[in-house]
Amino acid sequence: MFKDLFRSKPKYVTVRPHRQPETSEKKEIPGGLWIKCDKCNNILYKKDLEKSFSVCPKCGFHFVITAKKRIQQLTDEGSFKEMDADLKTSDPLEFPQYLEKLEKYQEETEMKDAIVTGKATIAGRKTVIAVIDFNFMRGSMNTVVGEKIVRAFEVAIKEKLPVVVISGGGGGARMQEGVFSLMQMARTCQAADKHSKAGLLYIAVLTQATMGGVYASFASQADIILAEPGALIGFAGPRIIEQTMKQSLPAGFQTAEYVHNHGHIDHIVARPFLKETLTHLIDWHAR
Amino acid sequence: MFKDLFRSKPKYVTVRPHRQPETSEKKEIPGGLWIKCDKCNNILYKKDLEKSFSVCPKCGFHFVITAKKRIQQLTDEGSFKEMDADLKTSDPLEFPQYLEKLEKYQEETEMKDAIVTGKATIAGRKTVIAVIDFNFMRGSMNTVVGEKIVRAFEVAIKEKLPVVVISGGGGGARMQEGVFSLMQMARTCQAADKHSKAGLLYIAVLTQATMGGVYASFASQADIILAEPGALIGFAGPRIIEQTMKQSLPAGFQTAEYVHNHGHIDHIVARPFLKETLTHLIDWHAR
Amino acid sequence: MGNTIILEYEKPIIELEKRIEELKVFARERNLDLSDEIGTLQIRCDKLKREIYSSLNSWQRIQLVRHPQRPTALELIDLIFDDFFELHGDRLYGEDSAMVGGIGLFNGQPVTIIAPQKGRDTKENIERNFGLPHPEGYRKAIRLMRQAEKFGRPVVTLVDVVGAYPGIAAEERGQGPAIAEAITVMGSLQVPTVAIITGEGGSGGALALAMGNRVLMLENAYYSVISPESASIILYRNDQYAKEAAEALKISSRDLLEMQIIDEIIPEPLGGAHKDPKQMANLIKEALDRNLTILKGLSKKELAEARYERFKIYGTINGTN
Amino acid sequence: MGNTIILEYEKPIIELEKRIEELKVFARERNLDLSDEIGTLQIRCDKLKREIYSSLNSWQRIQLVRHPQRPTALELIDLIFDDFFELHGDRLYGEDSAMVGGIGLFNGQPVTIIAPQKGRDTKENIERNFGLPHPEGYRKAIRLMRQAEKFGRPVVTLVDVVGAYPGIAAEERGQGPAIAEAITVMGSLQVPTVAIITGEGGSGGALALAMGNRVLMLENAYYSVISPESASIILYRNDQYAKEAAEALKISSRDLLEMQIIDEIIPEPLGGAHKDPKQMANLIKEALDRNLTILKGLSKKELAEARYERFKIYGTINGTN
Ligand SMILES: [Zn+2]
Ligand SMILES: [Zn+2]
Repeated sequence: MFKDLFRSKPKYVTVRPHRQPETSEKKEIPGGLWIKCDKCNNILYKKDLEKSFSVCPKCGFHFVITAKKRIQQLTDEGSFKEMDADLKTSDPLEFPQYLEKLEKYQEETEMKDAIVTGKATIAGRKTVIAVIDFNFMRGSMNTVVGEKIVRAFEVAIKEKLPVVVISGGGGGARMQEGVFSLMQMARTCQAADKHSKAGLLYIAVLTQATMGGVYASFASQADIILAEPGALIGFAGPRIIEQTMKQSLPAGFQTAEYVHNHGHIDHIVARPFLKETLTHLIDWHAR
Repeated sequence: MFKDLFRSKPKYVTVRPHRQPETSEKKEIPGGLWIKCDKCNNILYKKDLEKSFSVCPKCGFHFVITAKKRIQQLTDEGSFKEMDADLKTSDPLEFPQYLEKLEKYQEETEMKDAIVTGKATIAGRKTVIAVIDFNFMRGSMNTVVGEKIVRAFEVAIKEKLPVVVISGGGGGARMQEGVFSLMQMARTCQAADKHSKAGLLYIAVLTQATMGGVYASFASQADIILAEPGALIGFAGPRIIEQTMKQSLPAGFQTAEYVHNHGHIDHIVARPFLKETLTHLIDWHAR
Repeated sequence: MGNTIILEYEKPIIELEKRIEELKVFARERNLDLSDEIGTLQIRCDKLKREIYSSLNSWQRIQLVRHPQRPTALELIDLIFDDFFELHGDRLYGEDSAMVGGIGLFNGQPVTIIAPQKGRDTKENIERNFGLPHPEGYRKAIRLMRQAEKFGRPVVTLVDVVGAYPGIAAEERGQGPAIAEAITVMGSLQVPTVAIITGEGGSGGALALAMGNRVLMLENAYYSVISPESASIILYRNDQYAKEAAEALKISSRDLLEMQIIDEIIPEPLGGAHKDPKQMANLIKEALDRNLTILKGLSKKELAEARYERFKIYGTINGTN
Repeated sequence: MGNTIILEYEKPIIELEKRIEELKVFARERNLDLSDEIGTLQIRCDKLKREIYSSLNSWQRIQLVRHPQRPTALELIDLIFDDFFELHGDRLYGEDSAMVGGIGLFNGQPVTIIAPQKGRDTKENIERNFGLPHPEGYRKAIRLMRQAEKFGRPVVTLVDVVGAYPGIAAEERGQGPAIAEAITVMGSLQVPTVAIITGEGGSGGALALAMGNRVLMLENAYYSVISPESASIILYRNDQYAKEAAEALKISSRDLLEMQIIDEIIPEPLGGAHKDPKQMANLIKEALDRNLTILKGLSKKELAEARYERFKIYGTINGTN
């Protein structure tokens, strides 16, 4: 039974905060077969890590994973159909060096921007899914991310489908698209609201890290908000707060557990249980 | 201009908390022409007090006033038409000594129970008004109070009128009608909600004291919540809290000013400005 | 029954059971056949149980529902519902573990479940604030009610709460307005609502979750505007007359059914829910199923209107107007 | 202008004005007729003013809107609206005086007014938390927006805010979700909404109040996803390049009008709003009246839909799809 899943608390739940997420490549050990855990510093065999959903078997640390891998983990095999894959920003401010930077990331990640959206089935149920990829400019929100989120909600409204968003961006709104990035907070909130008023289900999964303009818009407006253990979640970055407050931050500040204890997250779900959780929730909301 | 009223802060606003309100008779000086202020202990000439809206000219303390006097102060002369004046409780629990107690209060106050409701005009605008009278069993809520509040809202819905409630009860729900008093919390909330969903205006004026079942139902559900300076407002009584917490209460705890600072009151309005305030608010919501 | 805590009125039963046990040991040791005598005593004992447990007065029933082994909300949820996913937080200020809520399956149908939650032992009770919710608890409940309404799910509440927490911070964060808002929201939901008072139905803190289209009550539960102890203090200046106050306030399920405050009494296993939680859950399931079925035919608007009319009857002022 | 605080770029003007003043004194003392010369200088000075004030770069305009004498929200409200009754509190946790709101009359019509409020001096600034709202401020705004919707009142916001307060307690009480909720609620209101960015339009904390059917902006105001100082730190590792960042981010009213982020620029009196607050208020009144009139013909649904479409345009990804 589903509820039994949560009865024996998985050890992942006790994960401690982890302040400075890095892209996963940084920690690779030369040779490519091994990787060092960000948190416990144990050397892990990469194939083992893959099998454990990229969760450290020693300490439960949730590694940042790509959008592609996330979709593999959550959707039924072969069911995912990507939408709007070719959308690229028009660099609306003609911001210095921005296009060069984008090209570098596009090459590295083989993505056009920081988000993948599409339709898929989760345990047989049709769902629209949007996954932000931290590896592309720290998953920051620009016109492409905003537009693809809006389109995802609009498709879901049209076809009466639930939406699952996996939000993990470091920097919130992307500076290089300036006020256009800001406007995506407006648009994504409005689209999520329209979807909600159509009586449809929206589940947000907050992963490492969900900050700034992403958290202060669509990511916190879901019917049900799940979070991965240890994920960093908040509006203002910890450094800004430390500077403003001129005092040190409480232990575990802005971790999923901390934010949960302050009433903003429905349930913390370790990655191995995420698909089953989504399955049940989507199932219970199917009409 | 109306806004100028509030520009030069009236001195009444600085009134300090006053914990144990008593019925006004208690403080009368033999002879009947003089009265002692509950707060500053000054001896006041009763006719002067009357002229100053029963607000102490020395310290701004707001004396408890009867429903009748309140209606005089707030409504256009001669416009008040009482509703349901004859409603009496059926003593649903046949509670020991209750009827005797009621009779004593009925004699003393010349009221059937702790509330007066009716239709009146305020600066020419038709309004439904309900006033709880502290002098009748500390303005506690029983079936009569509940029923008359519900009928007031229902009349207002039918005739598309605003509702003004002046709530001042000491004890919340009346023990002697047991669970029937509790049910009045349910009914008054539902009636206020129905009125609200009809797009109509409801203003509550919280006076000395608004506690327990009155505060935890219709009194806190208004579109606009005004309060008189120094009024005691809360859910649990200060003594219960002190017993539970086993620590002393902060200065000014549960005064209108304190509750205002914690976000639960729109505006504190001294009694001499109350009619003008209601006039403007009703006027601005007239259609 | 080894570790069971014994209530005062149960002592004659326990005494008799002890005697029977002694007699059995005696018969075994002496190799005597006393089965007839033991059988008669057993019958006598069962009769005594039925007599005592069925004639409990209001005050004794209060002792019973305050029994530390009475099943808590989460234990009942586990037994009543096929599945349950807890949803936390009010999305405003905090997570109040004295109020639990979530989505569960009842006979295959998703429902929203909301319930104040007491602890089992001291540690748990401290965690759960002795089952006394803060405004956050009520605001969590409001959030989940609105969510249920959005998705057309029935709301089922299990109510066992002494009252809302009386404290400085609770006042500051609006305990009164939070309760009023919960009453208002549950009072006008356009989905079926069934409230089950499972233990203590303490005043506004209980009413906030008891705005059911149907209000059910376990046999031994009580529902009152004031605790009998507080009533005793007001009436007699001390808390020694709680028993009398309990009677005068008419807070027992039988009184409340007669006065139409509740719609139905759910019987408890002999001696109370804690004697057989599984049987208790089955009895609740049966009643819940029947009552949800009653509400199935109503439209959204009818559900809200029916609830308005349901509570409207308590305004009848007999003998006048 | 006695106590007026002088900004760097104003120094040539002040210098020239001082010379003219000296010349006047000289003429008077010596009893000379220098009126021609003084007149010419005066014309020269006016020309200089126009030149300087009209060619301010983005960074200079930021200095201007941060001028301590720039009229605050409450001062503007007092000048723009015929009447104003302040409504306090979020009805949840607190009263945030860094966010003011209430009902006012505009040309005889009731409107709901919401605005972050800075202080005038140190004492006021401490009271107003330097105009940086906590979640309570945004939740007060949400409450008043919903109230306005209930009564069919237009919502007018005056936006001058560096941003939402970044602090531990603000995070704990959900600064992010509060802003998101305000964006969502204002973004879907079924009443006319007009947002006027009057000074600093700082990121999400400003956007939360800028979901207007019409978004207007004072000539010297800015509106940006990030402060130029912070952008400078990110781009150049120190805050010395704020001027360059301000240009790159295109945050001036002229840039934003060109990019269709705003609908209209409201001109300021020569030298900025603080030089003549009354004139400033009249210019705002004229624009507000015109824009409210534009929205008058729309139905409730059309207002919400028009707002959705208004913001939808920022998704245009030129050159692809
Ligand atoms: Zn590890
Ligand atoms: Zn006095």
